[in-house]
Amino acid sequence: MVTIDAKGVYYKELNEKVKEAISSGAEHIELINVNGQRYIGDGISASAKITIHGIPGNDMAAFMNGPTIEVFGNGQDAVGNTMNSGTIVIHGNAGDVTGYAMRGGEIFIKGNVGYRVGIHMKAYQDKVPVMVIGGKAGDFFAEYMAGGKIILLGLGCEGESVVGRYCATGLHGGTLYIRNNFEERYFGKEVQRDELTMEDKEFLKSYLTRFSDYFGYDKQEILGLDFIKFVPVGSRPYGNMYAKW
Amino acid sequence: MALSYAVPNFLIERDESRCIDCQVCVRQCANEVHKFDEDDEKIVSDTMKCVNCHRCVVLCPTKALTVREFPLEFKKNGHWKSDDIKSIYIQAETGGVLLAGMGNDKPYPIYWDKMLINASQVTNPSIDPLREPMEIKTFLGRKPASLEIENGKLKTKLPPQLELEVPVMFSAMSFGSISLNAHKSLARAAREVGTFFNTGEGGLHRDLADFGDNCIVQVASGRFGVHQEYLDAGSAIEIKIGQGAKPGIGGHLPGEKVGPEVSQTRMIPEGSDAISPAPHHDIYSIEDLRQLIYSLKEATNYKKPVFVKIAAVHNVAAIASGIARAGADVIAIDGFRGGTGAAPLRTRDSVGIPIEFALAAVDTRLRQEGIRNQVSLVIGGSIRNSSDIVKAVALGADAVYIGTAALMALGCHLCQKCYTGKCNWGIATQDPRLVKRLNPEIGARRAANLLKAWKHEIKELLGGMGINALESLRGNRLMLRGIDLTEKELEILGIKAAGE
Amino acid sequence: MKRVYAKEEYCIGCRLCEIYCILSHSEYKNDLIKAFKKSLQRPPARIQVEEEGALSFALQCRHCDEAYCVKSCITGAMQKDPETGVVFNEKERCVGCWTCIAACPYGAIIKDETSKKIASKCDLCGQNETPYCVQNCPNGALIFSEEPPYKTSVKGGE
Amino acid sequence: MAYVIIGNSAAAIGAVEGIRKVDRETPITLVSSEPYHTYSRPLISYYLAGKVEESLMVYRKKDFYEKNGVKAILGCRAEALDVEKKSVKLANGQKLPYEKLLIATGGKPFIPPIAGLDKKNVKTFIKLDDVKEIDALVSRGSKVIILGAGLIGLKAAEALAEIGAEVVVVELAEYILSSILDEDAAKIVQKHLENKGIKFELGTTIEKVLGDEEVRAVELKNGSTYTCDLTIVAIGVRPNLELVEGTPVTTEAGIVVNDSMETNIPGIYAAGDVTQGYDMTYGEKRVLPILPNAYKQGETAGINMAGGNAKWAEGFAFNSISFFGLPMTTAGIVNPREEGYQELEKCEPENNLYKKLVLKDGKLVGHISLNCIERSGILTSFIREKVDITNIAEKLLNENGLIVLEEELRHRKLVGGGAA
Repeated sequence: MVTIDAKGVYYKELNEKVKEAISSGAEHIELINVNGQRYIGDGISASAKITIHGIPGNDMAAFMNGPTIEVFGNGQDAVGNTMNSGTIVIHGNAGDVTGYAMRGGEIFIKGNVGYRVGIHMKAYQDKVPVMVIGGKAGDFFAEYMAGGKIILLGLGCEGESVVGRYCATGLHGGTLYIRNNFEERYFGKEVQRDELTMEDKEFLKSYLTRFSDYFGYDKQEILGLDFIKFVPVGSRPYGNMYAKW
Repeated sequence: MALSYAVPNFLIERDESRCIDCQVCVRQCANEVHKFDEDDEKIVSDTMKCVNCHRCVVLCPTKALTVREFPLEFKKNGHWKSDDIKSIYIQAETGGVLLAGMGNDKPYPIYWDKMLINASQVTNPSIDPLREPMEIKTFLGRKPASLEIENGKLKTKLPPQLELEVPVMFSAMSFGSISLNAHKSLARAAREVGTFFNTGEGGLHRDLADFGDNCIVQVASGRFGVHQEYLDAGSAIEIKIGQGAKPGIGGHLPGEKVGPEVSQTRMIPEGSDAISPAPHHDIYSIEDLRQLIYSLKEATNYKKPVFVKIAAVHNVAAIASGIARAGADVIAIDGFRGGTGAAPLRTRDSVGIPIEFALAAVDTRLRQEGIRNQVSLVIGGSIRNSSDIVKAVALGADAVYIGTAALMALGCHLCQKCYTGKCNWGIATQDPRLVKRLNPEIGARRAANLLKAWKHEIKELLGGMGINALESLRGNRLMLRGIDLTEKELEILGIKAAGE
Repeated sequence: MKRVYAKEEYCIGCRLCEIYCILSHSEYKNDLIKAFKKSLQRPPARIQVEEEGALSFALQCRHCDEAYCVKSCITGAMQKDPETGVVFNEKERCVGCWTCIAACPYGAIIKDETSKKIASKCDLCGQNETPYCVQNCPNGALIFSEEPPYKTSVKGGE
Repeated sequence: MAYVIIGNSAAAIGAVEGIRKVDRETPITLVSSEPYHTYSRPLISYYLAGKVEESLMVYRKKDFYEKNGVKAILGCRAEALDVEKKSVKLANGQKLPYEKLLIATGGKPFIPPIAGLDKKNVKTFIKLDDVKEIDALVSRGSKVIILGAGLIGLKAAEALAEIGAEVVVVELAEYILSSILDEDAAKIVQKHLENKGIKFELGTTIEKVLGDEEVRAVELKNGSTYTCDLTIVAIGVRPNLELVEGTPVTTEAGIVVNDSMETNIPGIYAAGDVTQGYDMTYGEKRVLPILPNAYKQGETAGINMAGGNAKWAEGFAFNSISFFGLPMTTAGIVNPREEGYQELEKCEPENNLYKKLVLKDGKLVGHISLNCIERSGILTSFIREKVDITNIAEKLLNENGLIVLEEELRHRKLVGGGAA
C-alpha cells in the first residue's frame, strides 16, 4: 500500500502522484488529509483501490474506468461523472450531479445526495451502472435517466419526502427503487410504478447486503425494507412532439 | 382522417421525349415520389412527397427531370408569406413543434458579402503564391504570453497545439445525425489534407479508431460514447455547450436512427432516443465549466487542447471571455446560420446572431482584456467559400469550421430534410440502403478537393494583399472594408467603410 | 486479365450499369434516348443487378480462365480469345441450347430471344476502353481491374 | 510417332486442345471413321429440322486441324490395337505407331433384341449420316415410330414433328426423359410435347415388327398397332468398345479410367462416352455420355498425355435441352433411389414450371430446372463445389441468384474467374 499525504498539496500534483503510483504498480493507495482536491481518480483505467481520508473535491472519479475509491468523509459535486466502470463508496453525503451520465460501475453513498443526482445515467449491454443512496436525494433526481439502477433508501428521513421536485422527469430508461415517503406530485409523468420481480428482489438483496456491509448497518433490517419500483413509461418520451416542416 | 390542407411544395416535370423509362428515379427516391405505373406503362410522380433533393435529377441518365417551386401562389399578402401560411396548416393538423434540418435559411443580411478584401497596388507588392512560399499552416491552442529561447531553442513549454495545414476543419457532426460513410469521408479527407474532423456527440465508430490524429472528440451534455478510450483517441476534446442552429436547447436523436452501429458507438440500447439535454447538468456557471475542462485535462494528462463550443448569442463576447478564463484552449463559436440534423424551426430561424458580429465582438473583447493569446478562435456556421475564410481570419479567427459546405461536397443538395432520416444522398441517414450511396472513397476525394481548392484560393487572396503568412492577416481588420453597412455595424465589425 | 468487379458495399441498385450495357450494345452507342426509343427490340442487358434489402451488386461474365461455358458449349460457338482472355459467343454458330447457362457458375449468361435464340453475355464492350457499365456507375461500385476487391480464402468457381 | 487420337468429337477435340496447352510441337494424328470435319453431334436434330446448315455444324473452325498440327485421317476406321507394339491398325491397312494413345470412340446405339429391327427403314439417331438417311426417308405426313423417350429419341421426335411427320414415341419406362427428369417434371414436358402433336405410348415396347424388307407397322406389347414409314431406335448408347476388345485394356461398362483419364495400360488414355469415369454425385465410376464431360475428359487426357498434370474428378450428369421452346436444365442426381436425400420441389404445371433441388448432407447433389433455367449454372456450380446450402435451399427454390449466398461464398463468386 502507498500512502500519500495530501495536506497542502495542489490537486494537480496530488493526482500526478496517484497516477504515478498506479503506473508503478501500486494496488492500494491511501490518501490522507485530503481537503478539497479535485479530480481524484479522473480517467484512470486500472483496477487499483484508492482510499481517501478527508473530503475530496469536485469531479472525483470522473471518466473513471476500473478503480475502487472509498471515501471516509463526504463526497463533493459530480462524483463519478461520466464514469465507465469501478466502484465508489462514500461514508458520508455526496453533492450535486453525483453519477451524472455514468455508464457503468457502482456508487454507494451512506448519506444524502444533492441536486440532479443520477441525471442522464445510461446503460449499454453488460454495462449497467448502479447507485445506492442511504439517505435522500435533492431535486431533479434521475432526470433524463436512460439506463441503470438506483436504490434510494431514505434512511432517517421519516416524515419528509426522500426525493425532491422534478424527480425522474424525462426518464426514458433504467429502474428506480425508492423506499416509502415521497411526494407523488414530485414525479415526472415519464415514470410509472411497476411490480418487483424475482430478479429485482435478487438485485436488491445483493446490493443492500453490500450497502449494509460497507456502512455497518444491520443487514436483516435493511433487507426487510420495502421498495417501490419505478420504470419508464416509454423509451421515446418526446417521440411524438414534432411535426415535419 | 380529415382532409389535409397541405399544398405541394415542388413540381416535378418529366420530359417525356427524353424519359426512357429506365426507372433509375424510381429506385433512387427514398421518398417514393416516382413510380412505374403498370397500366399506363410509364413513370408517374407524386409531387406531394418530393423534397427537391435532386437525387433523381442528377442520376437521370437522360436528364429528363426538372424540379421546380410549385407555382401555386397564395393571394398576395405583404405580411403572410407562403411559409407562414403553410406552417400554420401543418401545426393545425399535427399539433407538433415544427422540426427542420440544416441551417437558418431566412434572408437575413450576409455580412461576409458586405465586407471587401484589400489588395496591393504599387506599394507593398503582391506575392505570387505559385512562385513564392506562402505559409497558411495554423496552430490551435493556448499561446504563452511570451517565449523564452535558450541557445537557439525554445525553452518555454508550449501548451498542446493542433497543427492544421489549412485553416479549415470539419465541424462537429455526430455519427447518428450523419452516416458512417459520411464520417469516413470526412475523416479520410481530414487526414489527406492535414486537418481535423469532429465526432460530434455520437462517439467514434471503431472503424475510425485509426483516425485519432485527425479527430476532435466531442463531449456534450448527453455524454454519448464518451469513455476513456474515446478521450484518448482524439487529438483534442471539444466540450459542446451550444450550436448555432439551436442555441439554448439540447439535441435529440430519435430512436429510429439508433441502429446497431449507432447503438454500439454511442453505447446506448438500439432503438432508444438519444437525448442530449439543453445544459450539461454539471455546468451551471463558468466555474463549473472550468471544472469540466480540467476534469478532461486531468483525464488526458494535459496532453490535448480542450475546445469549448458555443452558439453565437447576444452576449457572446462576455461568455467567450469567461471561457478563456475557465481554461479552454480553443473557443469555437457557431453562428446563427449553423446547420443541424434537426432543430425546431423557430429556434433555428430566430435565435442567435450572425457569426461575423460574434467573431468581431469576441476578438475585440479578448484583445481588450489582454487574453487573446490564451485561446484560439474557431468560427463556423455560414462559411461558404475561401473568401469568407479570409474575411474571418481578418476579423480575428484562427480557423474555421465547415459543416454544411462539407456535406455539400459529399453530395448534400440542401433539401433540409435531414431529420427524416431519408437522405437520398446517403449523408443524413442510417438506412443501410441509403448509406451505401455515399462511397467514402468518392466522398473523401470530394471533401479533400474542396479544401485543396480553397487552400489555393486563400493563398492567392493573401498574395494579392502582399501577405505571405496567414498569421499576418489574423485580426488584421485593415484588410477589410465594409459596404452597405451602418455606422454601428462597421463599429461592431471594427472595420472601415469602403473608400475610407 | 482486367475484369469488371462489383463492390457490393457501394452498389446503390440504380441499375445504370444495365442501362448503359444496353446502350453499349445498341446501334446508337452514344445516344441513350435513341437506343431506348428507336430500337424496337432491345436485347437484354448483359450485366445483372441483384438486390435484396440493403445488399445489391451487379455481376456479369467473369471471363474465366478455365471457362465452363466454353468447355460445355455443344457447338463450339462459345470461345475464349487466347489473346485478350475475353470469353465471347459466336452468334452464327450458337443455337440457343443454353448448355452454357447450365454450366456458368455465376449465372452470368443470359437468354437472348429478341431474334434468333442465342446466349448473350458480357464482351467487356470490345475491350478497347473501360466498359460502359464501369464508366457509368455513379458510385464507384464497379471497377475494371486486374485485382479483385475482395480477398477470399477459397477459390471461386473457375 | 507421338500422339494418336481415335475419335473426332468433343473428347478428341478436347484432347487436341489439352495436348496443345502443354506441347505446341509434337504432331498429333487423329483418326475418325466418319468422313467429316469435326462437327457437333447434338446438332443433328437441328440439322434434321432445318434449323442449322451443315456448314455451321462444325465443332471447331475449318482450320482447326491445321492450326493445331493435327493430321486428320477421316473416314477410316481404327480396327485393331496392338498394346505390345504400341500401334493401331487402320481399315486401310495403315499401322499407326503411337507413344500416347487416346481412345475416344464414343458410344454406339443400343439395338434391342427384337426381331425385324434390322430392316431397311430402321434408323438410329447418333451421327450426321443417320439424319441424312432419315432426311431422305421422311416428308410431311410421314409416320414415324420412335423407340425410346430419352434425350435422343425426343430430340428426334421434335425435329420430325417440326418437319411435319406424325410421331409416336414408345417408351418402356412409365415416364419420359427418365434419365434427367423425375415423374412430375416429365408429365409437364410430356403434356407440352403432346400439345405439339407427338403421341406417347409409355410402359410398353415393340412386340412385333411387321413388314418385309421395310417396317410397315409395329405391334406394341400393350396391344396397340401403328403403321409407320420409319422407325427410329433411340433407347440409349453403349460405349463403343470394339477397338479394345481382346486387348489388356480393362473395361467394365466402359473403358475404366482414373482421374487422369489413363487406362490400366500406361500411355493409353480414354475419354468421352466410351469411358467409365468418376461421377462425383454418385461417388462411383459410371458411364457419363454427355458432351461437356467428354470435352473435359478429353482435355484432361490431352494435358496428361503431353506430360502435364491434370485431374478430372468433377464429372456428373448435366444437361440443357429444350423441346418446342420449353427449356430445362438438370444436373446430378435427380431421382435418388436411396435413403438420405432431401428433396425440395416447386411444381407449377399451369406455368409448365418445375424446380427441384436434391440435397445430401446439406449439399446440393442434383437439380431440375424446368422453364426456369435462368442462372441455373449457379446450382450446377454448387454441386461441383460441394457447397453446403442448408440455409439457403428454400430461397434457391424461388430464385437462382448469388444474392442468397452468405458473404464469404458471395464474395468468392463476385471475384471469381481467375484460375488461382
